[in-house]
Amino acid sequence: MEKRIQVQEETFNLRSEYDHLRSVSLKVGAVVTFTGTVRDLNEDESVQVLHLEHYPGMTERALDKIIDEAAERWDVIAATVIHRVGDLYPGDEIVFVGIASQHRGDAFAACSFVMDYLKTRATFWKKEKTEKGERWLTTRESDEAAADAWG
Amino acid sequence: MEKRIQVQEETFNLRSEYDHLRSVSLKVGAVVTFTGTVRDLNEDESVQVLHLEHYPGMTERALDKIIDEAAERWDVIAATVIHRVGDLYPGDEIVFVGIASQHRGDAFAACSFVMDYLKTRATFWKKEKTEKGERWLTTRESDEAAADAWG
Amino acid sequence: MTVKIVFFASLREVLGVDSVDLQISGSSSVSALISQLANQQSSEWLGILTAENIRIAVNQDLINEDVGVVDGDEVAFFPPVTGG
Amino acid sequence: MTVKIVFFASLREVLGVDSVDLQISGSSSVSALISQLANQQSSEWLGILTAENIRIAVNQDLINEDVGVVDGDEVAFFPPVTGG
Repeated sequence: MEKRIQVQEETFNLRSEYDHLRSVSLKVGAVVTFTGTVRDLNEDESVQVLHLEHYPGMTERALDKIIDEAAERWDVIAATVIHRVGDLYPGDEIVFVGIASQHRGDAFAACSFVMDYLKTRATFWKKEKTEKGERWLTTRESDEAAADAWG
Repeated sequence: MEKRIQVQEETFNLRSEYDHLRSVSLKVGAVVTFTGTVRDLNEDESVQVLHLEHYPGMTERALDKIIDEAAERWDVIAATVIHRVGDLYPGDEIVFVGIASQHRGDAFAACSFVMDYLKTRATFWKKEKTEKGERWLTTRESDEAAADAWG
Repeated sequence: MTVKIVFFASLREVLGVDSVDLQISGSSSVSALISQLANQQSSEWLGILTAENIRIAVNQDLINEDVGVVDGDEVAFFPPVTGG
Repeated sequence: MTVKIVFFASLREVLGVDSVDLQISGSSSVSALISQLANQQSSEWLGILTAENIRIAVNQDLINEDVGVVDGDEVAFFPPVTGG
């Protein structure tokens, strides 16, 4: 399996990430990508800035483990996870997950699994600045339920 | 909902399709894309050319209905389906499905639903040329089961 | 009155033709069209067009039972789809 | 012998510090480190670091129970994660 893990301040280039996933093997029949972006509203408050902090080293290890676990469950030919840190603004991309597999079922399942586990197991923290001030976000119950649902 | 449906011989540009999906609204928080490519092997035979035929008019109508059905089930802000026809070669892209939603669960579900329905309800036919000759492909039972599973 | 009949994929190759313009008198039905085609083209067409796996669409909508057709309609016959 | 203690996100802001180098004598445990930190910094730290929602990692592996720490180890305290 081909793995690529990046935690970075810069944005990413979906096209080159996709090209990489696709070019790993002629066995690739399906590529699923997920991109998360900063929405302008969270719980009805207008978001001005989202600050992303992480635990260097531990974050990359957690992402590596999550990809390995996905590859134990499904056919994964190549996997890429890129997560941005620093100050992000509405419309900015936060996270990219891309999976290349032989068949679409594996690619869809592995991609959504990696996102669900990333949300609850990778050491990132978000601080949101709205017109009402700053606040650290707390884990959503729906995210914990989504991760638990994989068993 | 923003819809884009294309049946074409030319390849597509993942980056511009993604940019379109993402730019439709600042409410977009999740974009999921699926890209299907021609594999070099099908049932252990080396694929040389894959010929894609369709029913002009009916195909686009079927894709339009499939997107509408996805939007009835999940939050879909924008949806794009591009399917290529003509002669394709191993490594070539065949199909692109992109969904933009507020949240990732909707985007993943809608994207995989559209693919499952497209496989069984859109009027495309594949003819495969291998070293052993030409043959029209038949519907896979696994594809029918995947579509039926959505209820 | 004319109905346009179109064939796709393996069915088109088996029949050796991609479309036929069929003259009908007044109203007709899909089942009557099939009989008329078989009379006009070849008796083998009857079995081929009524095979279990053949799908039929009238004016680009799939049909599950026999329906009426009128002047200007387009009737399509094709095998199960295999796109994606 | 030194153990590096690091804090992240809201916890770092509440404590007002991002890391502390703690001197330990011989072997210690995470629970002993917490007591030592509270003695050294402020008694409020005890409640803050043992709050139910605080996660602890030793050498970048999450721990679920008290474990031993030795010279050169890195112990991290942080709130639930919110990435993605």
